[in-house]
Parts: sequence; structure tokens; C-alpha cells
Amino acid sequence: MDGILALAADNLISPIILFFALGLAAAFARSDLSVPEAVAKGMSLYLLFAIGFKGGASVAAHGLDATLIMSLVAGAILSFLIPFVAFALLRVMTGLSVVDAAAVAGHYGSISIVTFVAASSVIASAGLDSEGYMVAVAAMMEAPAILSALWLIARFGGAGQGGMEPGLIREILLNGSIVLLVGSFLIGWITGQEGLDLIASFIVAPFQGVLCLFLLDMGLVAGRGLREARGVLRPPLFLFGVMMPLIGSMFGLAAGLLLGLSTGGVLLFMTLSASASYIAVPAAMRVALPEANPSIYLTLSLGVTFPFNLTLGIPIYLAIARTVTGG
Amino acid sequence: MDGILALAADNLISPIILFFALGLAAAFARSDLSVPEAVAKGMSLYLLFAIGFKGGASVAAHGLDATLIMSLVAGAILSFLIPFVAFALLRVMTGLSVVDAAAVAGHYGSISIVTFVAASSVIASAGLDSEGYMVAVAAMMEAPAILSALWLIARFGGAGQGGMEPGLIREILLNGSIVLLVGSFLIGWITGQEGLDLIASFIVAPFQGVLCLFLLDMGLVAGRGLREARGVLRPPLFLFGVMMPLIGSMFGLAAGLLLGLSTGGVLLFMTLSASASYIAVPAAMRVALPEANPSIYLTLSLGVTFPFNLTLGIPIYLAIARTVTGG
Amino acid sequence: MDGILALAADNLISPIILFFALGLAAAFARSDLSVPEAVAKGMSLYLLFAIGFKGGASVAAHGLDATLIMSLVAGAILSFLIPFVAFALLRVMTGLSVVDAAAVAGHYGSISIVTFVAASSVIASAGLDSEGYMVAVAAMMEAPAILSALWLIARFGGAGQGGMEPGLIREILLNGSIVLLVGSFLIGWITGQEGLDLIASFIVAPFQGVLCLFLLDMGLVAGRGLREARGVLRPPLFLFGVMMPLIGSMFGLAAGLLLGLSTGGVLLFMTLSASASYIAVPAAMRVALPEANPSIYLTLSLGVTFPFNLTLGIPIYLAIARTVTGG
Amino acid sequence: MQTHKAKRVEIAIESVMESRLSDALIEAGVTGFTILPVLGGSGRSGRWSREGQVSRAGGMVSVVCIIRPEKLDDLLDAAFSVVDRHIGVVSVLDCEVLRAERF
Amino acid sequence: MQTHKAKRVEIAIESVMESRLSDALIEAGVTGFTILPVLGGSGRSGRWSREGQVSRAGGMVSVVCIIRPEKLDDLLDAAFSVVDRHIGVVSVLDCEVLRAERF
Amino acid sequence: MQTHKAKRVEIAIESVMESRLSDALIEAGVTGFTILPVLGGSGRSGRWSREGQVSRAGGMVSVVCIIRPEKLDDLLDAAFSVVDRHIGVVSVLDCEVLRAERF
Ligand SMILES: Nc1ncnc2c1ncn2[C@@H]1O[C@H](COP(=O)(O)O)[C@@H](O)[C@H]1O
Ligand SMILES: Nc1ncnc2c1ncn2[C@@H]1O[C@H](COP(=O)(O)O)[C@@H](O)[C@H]1O
Ligand SMILES: Nc1ncnc2c1ncn2[C@@H]1O[C@H](COP(=O)(O)O)[C@@H](O)[C@H]1O
Ligand code: NA
Ligand code: NA
Ligand code: NA
Repeated sequence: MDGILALAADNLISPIILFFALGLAAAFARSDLSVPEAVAKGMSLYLLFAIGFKGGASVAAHGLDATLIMSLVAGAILSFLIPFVAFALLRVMTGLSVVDAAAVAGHYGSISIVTFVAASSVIASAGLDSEGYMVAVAAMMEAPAILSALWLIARFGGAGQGGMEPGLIREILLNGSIVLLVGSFLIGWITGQEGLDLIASFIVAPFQGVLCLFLLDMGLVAGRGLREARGVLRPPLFLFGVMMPLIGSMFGLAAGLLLGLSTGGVLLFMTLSASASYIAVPAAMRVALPEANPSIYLTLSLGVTFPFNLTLGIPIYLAIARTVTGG
Repeated sequence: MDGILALAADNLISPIILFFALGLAAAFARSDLSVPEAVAKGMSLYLLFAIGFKGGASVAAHGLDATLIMSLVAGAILSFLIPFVAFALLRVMTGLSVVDAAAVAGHYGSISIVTFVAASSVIASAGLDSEGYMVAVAAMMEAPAILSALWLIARFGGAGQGGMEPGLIREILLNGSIVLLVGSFLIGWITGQEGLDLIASFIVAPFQGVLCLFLLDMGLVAGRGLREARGVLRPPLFLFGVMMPLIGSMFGLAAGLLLGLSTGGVLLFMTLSASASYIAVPAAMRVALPEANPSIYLTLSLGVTFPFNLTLGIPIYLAIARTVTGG
Repeated sequence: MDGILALAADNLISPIILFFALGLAAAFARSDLSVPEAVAKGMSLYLLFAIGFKGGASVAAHGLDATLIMSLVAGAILSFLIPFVAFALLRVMTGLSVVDAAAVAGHYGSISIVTFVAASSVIASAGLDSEGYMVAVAAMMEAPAILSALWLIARFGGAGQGGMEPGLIREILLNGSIVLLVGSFLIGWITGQEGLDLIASFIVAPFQGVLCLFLLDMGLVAGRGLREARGVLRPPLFLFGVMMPLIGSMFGLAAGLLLGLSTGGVLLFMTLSASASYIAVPAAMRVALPEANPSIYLTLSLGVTFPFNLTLGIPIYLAIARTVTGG
Repeated sequence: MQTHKAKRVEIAIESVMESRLSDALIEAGVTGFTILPVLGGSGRSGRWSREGQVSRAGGMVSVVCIIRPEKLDDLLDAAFSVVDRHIGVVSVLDCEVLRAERF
Repeated sequence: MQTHKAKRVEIAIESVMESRLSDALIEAGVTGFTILPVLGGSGRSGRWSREGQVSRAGGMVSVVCIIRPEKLDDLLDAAFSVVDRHIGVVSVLDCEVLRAERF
Repeated sequence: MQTHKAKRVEIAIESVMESRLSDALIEAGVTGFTILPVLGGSGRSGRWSREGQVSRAGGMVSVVCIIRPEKLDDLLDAAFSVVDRHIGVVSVLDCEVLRAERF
């Protein structure tokens, strides 16, 4: 327990968390500080490019673990499954309508890649290692949850015209983040150490600094969202936003242990399961489920669960992963 | 004297000055070279982030000098005071109306952070050191001058409805540049050397290169401004734009000596006092003093004083600071 | 022959080519992956800044080769000349109208700076060297071809009101890419090794990484262009897009040998002659020759010739340059 | 200068729906449209601004079509079929155009 | 398709004044508006372009409100109170809207 | 609130032609205009989008001028002289403006 607290304290004064807090504070104080949309998008392309490539290069270096396929399958299953748990919890705990509950549930099955990146940083500073292909697992977990959300609607009613818009599946599977992450992973794998040497001073050295600036922007956005959506965030919803990642992480823990991953790998699986999407799933929900209220699902995933994971969640998952794997 | 000339010559062929000159030349030649707005804003966020953080880390390393608070107070006083000097000079030297003179005066009390950064580069290449908290002094000097300008209007008449728009004070104090600069300074201070090590390859190594590109853009903007505003720049105004920084620097010199700062610190105080704002103050003036002509104050601060400080001013201030402090 | 194939294979699995291929694939699959316009433009400014500066610094280091002036003259002549060859070929091989043929021809006399950069990377990884002033030759070759295209129209008729729009010449010569490339070249030359040391960690270390991201975007753009313009690309046109760079490279080879350049220099001359413009010339054509169909010339230069040079062309030119110069 | 009567239809719609709207318009025989970026706005679902968006889901665009008056109904039907369940504001103005042969 | 008469008001204003205008509009009971970016322009104070701006002070935005005709006067009063001392162009058009219940 | 009749002219034109159009407008005595960015569009020459452009040649802008009715013909002549051989859509609306002394 002391270990968790020390780790959490340590984590809380890392520059990336502090810049996130600065962004939150600036937004609450209604400062006009802002990062141009194009620059924020450019930084997110950079982060996807860098972690994808590094993951691939690490697979090239360590050889292909026999559990890669199994991990991908496990990721897909978790992404399908977690929305059902979230949906049940939401219907019991909160007064959300079927449509809103299904939409929120879809977000929690999917993942937040920035939370994944933050967990990777923590792994690195804890001197641990992790399976490079976890990046591919992350990509795998982005989409299936959306299908679960739509199935929940179709099953439990709610939206009159629910059902798949033509082309939506293709759009989800080929969304830019997935394509860039998977593509960079494959290129990193193909070009291996030689490729990494070529571009290391672009994707390795400045990575933490870019992450700081990016989290500053995330703080600004999350803070502005929370300020706008104060009304939405009643206590049961807030509670859900904190409990659900803890529950999700247990599924990730189970998967990681069954697969026999390293301590770092288990932590990453826990983090992926615990995190909630705020890019791919909201976009899909706007198309397929326009009746669902975006300020509910965005506030929960970006305003509550994301900061929770960043600050307290990851240290907790790490402590658990260490205890359980003995790593 | 020879020393100044040699230093100025040396300064004039540094890449950052030459890129500024390239931008000016391209603008005068009406080239369509331009830096996208979002990229320019991204670079300015980067510069604020980097100098704030480095300043904070340097305070963490060297311990907190007892003069920090005194320096902040001195900065605020200078920022309040210099507009009065500038206003008197403008009313005597030029035919500007009260409104325009007050608006211009406000700019000269405030500061230009890029000029500050350029002076820091000169300090580094001269092998000198400076107080890390000068970054906080820079932030402190941004806003008070605006109040002086508004007071001058209220006192000497001019704009019918002069006076504070509601919310303006908050906007000025929480403007993005100040928040990012101060926030990064604090984070640099909290995380110290460890934090700096983490992100040094983002904020230290590429800094000079980004500064070159940024000054290219400043040259383009200043050049286009000068071309548009040719008519405005009558000889007395031009003369003011060159004299005022020299006068301002003397106030900075006095403050630096009284506070007992290092040679580098004195140079920075001189530079801050000598420089004129072209971001925060123009924005505040558009809100509070729309009757003032923006092409007058922007042309003076960005088209005359900024290039003057960059090319001749800083070497002069350095020579003086060295002579006086014996550094 | 084996050497060429091995080299081509090696080239084909370099990260920059693979990222280009990723972009193409994403565009064909209609992924929504995209790089914001401002970020793409920022990266192209970075590339021009970096290669211009490095070229200049290299001239400062190796001293001024007597052949600089001769190379510039040769470049201008090639740029003037190649459009006539291209025009004749187009009129014989394809059914293009005079206007469209002249417009396309103008593109092939001019150059693609990204192809030049890719060839420079190949030179570096082959352990060769090249004349730093080839950057200036590249700038020199941008514009003359446009005049040839307009002359061809004036001579062979086609567009009723053909002829120079006032101001067009100035616009072409002072277009942003040329100004930044030449300006950075001169600044690199003036500030030499000292300047390079100052900004090397910005323009040298991360260069390859930025190039990867930039080529990802080029792949996306080329792929989207090809998808839109499927109809345009009849076999004779496609054939022209592959043959013309090979023919052009022979002119570059001749020039490089006559001038007695190094193996790397010859390769660069071949590459410049082989490459086709997709920035400066299309812009000029829209102003001066609006009757010409942009989807023909853009599809050819960006969709066919650019990928051809990037993947197969450069290895072929390198093999030839090595054989002929014995380098 | 000779001008011709036309209708100018402006549709503010979420960015995620843009390609669906474009496809519907083209299918309905609309020969041209122009898409303008939107920085922010306010409506029944509150205020938003582009700089406060991490999500592709948030932004909007404004689609402007100039058409012959007799095509208006087809266009509105097409637009309505997409906008119906979604956020979107559709407005129609009378205007005059040069070069009517282009529409 | 059933449409309803409305007014379309367009206000070009300096970016620094945007939040003050939005607040004034909302206070005047305007239920929705859309903000478009402006690249540049020309007026009595000369030409300007967004790429030639270091300063937040320089840019402009265009605010478009579609409202019921009877609300026009309130809106114009609100807009005028903000625009009065400042740079700004206010224009009003007649238009038709779908889904009038939204306004 | 007192308003005055005016014309609102909107010209969609390729970015490369923007400065030529601005010059022509100013020469024709147009006292002000506002330039809006365009994200993409569709026309006889196909669909395009700003994010799919390497080339400066590809983009368009939309130029909006509000003028006194009596100046309309001069403006249209000026616009037409630039747009004639080029891509471009010119439309004209009736509108009302505040502060007529500014036009
Ligand atoms: N009356 C209106 N005039 C102009 N734009 C509007 C209006 N109502 C809504 N909008 C735009 O449509 C978006 C969504 O509106 P709503 O669905 O009412 O929240 C707003 O954020 C505005 O950008
Ligand atoms: N007649 C007009 N039509 C359209 N926009 C205008 C007009 N007059 C002024 N503007 C816009 O308002 C800005 C400021 O105008 P001004 O105050 O006249 O300098 C200009 O830069 C234009 O963007
Ligand atoms: N009817 C129209 N309504 C609105 N914009 C149009 C229209 N026709 C063409 N445009 C715009 O003008 C561009 C060029 O049109 P075109 O010359 O027909 O290819 C298109 O890409 C659109 O941005
Ligand atoms: Na999850
Ligand atoms: Na000052
Ligand atoms: Na060529």
C-alpha cells in the first residue's frame, strides 16, 4: 500500500502529469491558452507514428513471441465484452437511458492510446520491459466495442432507427489512428533495428517532450469539456467513471496472466482495458447513434476516466501487476 | 566601442538574425513565402514551454536566490513606469494623439519574449550565465503596462468611453503566453534536473533551430507590416522606435544593478525593459482602446524596435552590462 | 544488373519508401488518415530549410568548387530544354492537346525537391558524397521550364489568350520554396560549420524521421489523386510518366559528366532532370494556362513519376552513375 | 452584366457526416458545392469550439450549394435524408449568378 | 419540402471581440450561431491576411445567426452594442429554413 | 435599428488567383471585402479537399463583398475579368446593412 502511494506520488510530480494539470487549471481559470487544432493533430500523428514504430522494432529485436496471436484475440474479446459489463453497471447505478448507456459502454470497451503511452513511460522509468506487440493489441481493441454498443441498442431498443449505417464498419476499421498505428508497427517490424537507428533521434529522443505538450492540450480540452458539462456529471456517473476503469483493469489482469505476459505487458493489458476511447468511438457514435448525448460520454471518458487513469490508475495497476507477477 | 562593433558584427551573422533578415527581404520582395498560422503558433508555444521550463530547472539547480521576489517587484514597477516615460516622449517628439500615444506607450512598458530569448542565446554564446527566474520576471512585466496605458487615457482624455471593459483584467493576466510561461517555469522548478533530463532532447537540443524558423516568420510578418504601413512611419516616430529601447534599457540597467544581478541577469533586465510587446498588449488595446490605430503601435514595436533590439540593441546592452558589472 | 536489383530491393524496404507506400495504401483503402494542411506545409518548410542550410554549410566546408557557376548554367539550360523533349514525346505518344501537352512538359523540365531529398538520403546511406551546391542547382531548375511551356503554347497555338499574365514571372522566381531554399543555402554558407553546429540537432538528427512523416502525407495525397483521376491515366500517358524520367536522367547524366561532378553529384543531377514538379509549376499553370487540365499534369507528376523515381528510378540512376563515374 | 436567378442552400452539419451529405447531394444531381470550415458555434446542445476538440466527432462544416431553382426540392430532400436524425441547420436564399451555364 | 421564413445575420468582427459578441447574443435570446474563420480582407483600415499576423489582435471571424424574423431587432441591438466602437460589418438577409422548431 | 439596402457578392475562386481578384476589386472601387477559407468542394472538374493538396495550386477561397447597389455592375465587371478564363462561381444577394456610412 505504501508502495502504491509512493509510486502515485512519484507519478503525480512527473512533468507529463504536471502539464496535464496545468492545462486543466488553465481551462478552469478560463485562460485563452490553446493549442491550434492542426498542431494538436500533428502531435497525435507523431505519437502514433512513434509508438507504432518502436513497438514493431521491439518485436523485430526480441523475436516473435508465440503469444502474439493469442494476445490479439484476447484483446478483441475484451473489447467486445467490457461494454456489456459497463452497460449493466450503468443501468444499475445511474439513470441513463438505454441509448446513452450503450453509447458510454462502447467507449469503455475501446481504448485511449495516450493512456497507453503514459503507461509505457511509467514502465520505462520503473526499469521494466514489455512486449512490443502490445501496440498491435491496442489497435485491435479500438473497434470491437463499437459493435457491442450497437448490438446493445438493437437488443434493448431505444433508438428507433438503430442499426448500421452503410460504410460505417469500413470507416471504423480504417480510421486514421488504427491505420497509422498498425502501419508504423509493421514498418518498424520490417525495418527493425536499422530502421530504428535511422529515425531514433526523431521518435525516441524528443518523445517525452512532445508528450508533455500534448498532455497540456489534453488538459485544456478536458478542462473545457468539464466546465461546459458540469450539469451532466451527477455523482453516480462520476462514480462510474472511477469504478469502471478499476473493474476493466481486472479483466486485463486476467488476460495478461493467462497469456503469461511480462509485468510490463500485464500492466499494459490492464491499462488498455481500464481506459476509455475519446476519439474513434465518439466519432462512430455521432454517425450511428446521433440520439446519444455526446456530452455524457465525452465528459466521462475524457473528463473523469482519463485523468483518473493518468494520475492514480496506472500506479495502482502497476502495483497490482508487480505483486501478482512478482516482477 | 570596438568591442561593441565586433560583437554586433558577430551577432549580425548569427543564423537567427540572418533568418530574420531573410524573412524581411522575402516580404519586401513580395515573395509568397509564408509560415502557416498554426505552425507559427505551435512554434511560439514551444519557445514559451522551453524557456519557462529551463528557467524553472535552473532555479531548482542553483537554489532560490533571495532576490527573486525583489526582481519580480522591480519588474512590475518598471512595466508600470516605462509607459509614462514613453508617453511623455511621444507627446513631445511626435504629433500622435493622446489615444495613440497612450497605446504605443503601453507596448513599451510590456515585453517581447522573443527578444528575451534572443538575448538568452547571446548570453549562452558569450559563455555567461543568468538567473533562471528572469523568465518569471518576464512574465511579470507583460501586463502592468496595460494598466498604465489605460490610466493615461483616463487622465489625459481622448477616447470618449475609455475605461476598463469587464473581464479585461482577467483576460490580460491569464493570457495564454503568461500561463504557459509561468506554468512551465513552475513545473521546471518542481521537477528540477530529473525533469530536465527527461525532456532535454526536446527543449534544449533543437531550440536554436526552431528559433531560426520562428524568426524567419517574424521577419516575414514584420516586413509585410512595414510594407503596408509605410505611410505611418514618419521620421519622428521611427526615431522614437530606436531611442525608446535605449532609454528603457537604462531603467533595466538600474534595476539589475540595484538588485545585484549577474552580468547575464543585468543584460536580460535591460533587454526586457528595452523591448516592446506585439502580442499581449495589441490584443488588449483592440478590446479596450479600439480608437487607437493598430498600424502605429504594431509598426513601431514589431517593425522598428524588435529588429533594432535583435541586431544592435542586444550587443549594446551586453557591452554596457559587461562594462558596468565587470563581468 | 544484380546490383541494381539489390539496391532497388534495399531501397524499397527503407522506412521512407514504406511510409510512402503506407500513405498510398491508406488512400486506396479510403482510410480517413490525413495530415493537416498546416502540418504538411510546416514539414515542407522544415525540409527546405534543412537541405538548403546543409548544402550551404557543405559549400563552406569544402570550399567553392570552380564548377558552381557552370552547374547553375547547366541546370537552367536543362530546365529550359527538357520541356521540348517532353512535348515532342507527348505529341507523338499520346493524344494530348497542345495546351495539355505543353503544361505537362513544363512540369518535367522543373524539379521535385522531395525526390532530390530522397536521392540525398540514398547517397548518404551508400557512403558517397556530393557537391553541396547541388541545392542551388535544384533551385535554379525550378522556374525556366515554365517559360518553355508558355513559349510552346505561343508557338503551337492552343489557348486563345495564351501569354504572360503581368507579375507572373516575379511570382515564379520569388515563390516561397525557391526563396527559402536559396536563403537557407546562403545562410548556411555564411555561417558555415559554426552555424551548423548550432542547429544540427534540429536539421540533421531528426531529418529522416520528418521525411518519413512527410512521405506518408505524399503517399496519401498521391493515392487520393490517383483514385480521383483513374479515368485520365490511359496507358500511353502512364508509359510517358515512366519513360520521361529515364530520358530526363540521361540529360542530367551528360551534364554531370561534362561538369566532372562526383558520383553523388551526377546522381543528383540525374535525379533533378528526371523528376517533375508538383508545386511551383502547377501553381503557375493555373494562373497562366487555366485551360490545361490539372488532373492530367498532377496525376502524371505526382501519381506516376514521383513514385517511380522514389522506388525504382533513384536506384537505377545510382547504378548508372556509379558505373559511369567508376565511383 | 447578365445574371440568372438561382438558389443558395447552406447546410451546417457535423464533420463526420460530411461525406454522407456530399454523396447524397451528388446522387440528387447537385452539380457543385463548396465546403467551408467552421470554428465553433452554439445551439441547443451548448457551445463548442474547434480548439477544444480532441475528437473528430466534434467539428462541423458548412456546405454551400448554388443551384437552379427547379432543382431545389430534390436537393432539400437529399439534404434532409442525411440531416434528419443529426445536428444540422439548412437555410435557403434567393440569389443571382453569373455564367448560368455552369449550374 | 416545407420551409419557414427566417433572417440570416452575418457579423464580421475582430477575433478578440468574439467572446463578448457571443455572450451578448446569448443574452439577447439568440438560440444558435455558427462561427466561421476569416483568412483576410480589406477595408478602410487597409488589407490584412491571417498569415501576416503574430498577434492575436489581428484576425477576424464571421458569426452567422439564423433567427426568427421577430427576434431580429433584439439581435441587432445586441450586436450593435458590441460592434459599435469596434471594427465590424453587420448584414441581414431573408432566408427560408427547414425544421423551424429548432429556432 | 436602421438598416440600408446593399448587395452581397460572393466569389469562389482558386487561391492562386486571389491577389489578382483583390487588386481588380480595389481598382473597381470596392471599399471592403472579406476572404473565407474553403475546405473542399465539388464541381465539373471533380471533387477536391484541402487535405489532399500538396500544391498551392489546388485550394480555393471565397471572397465576400458587401457594396452599395449602385456599385454592383462595376464590381461584377471587375470580378468577371478575373474569373472569366478561370474556375469561379459568382453569386449576388440582396441584403441590409447597419452603419451604411462604412460602404
Ligand atoms: N440558429 C442558428 N444559426 C446558426 N447556426 C446554428 C443555429 N443553430 C445551430 N447552429 C449551429 O449548429 C450547431 C448545432 O446546433 P444544435 O443542434 O442546436 O446544438 C451549433 O453549434 C451551431 O454551430
Ligand atoms: N464592404 C465590406 N464587405 C465585406 N467585408 C468587409 C467590408 N468592409 C470591411 N470588411 C471586413 O471588415 C474588416 C475591417 O474593415 P474596416 O474597419 O473597414 O477596415 C476588413 O478587413 C474586412 O475583412
Ligand atoms: N453550384 C455550385 N455551388 C457552390 N460551389 C460550387 C458550385 N459549382 C462549383 N463550385 C465550387 O467551385 C469549384 C470548381 O468548380 P468547377 O469549375 O465546376 O469544377 C468546386 O470545387 C466548388 O468548390
Ligand atoms: Na477499455
Ligand atoms: Na519594455
Ligand atoms: Na526535371
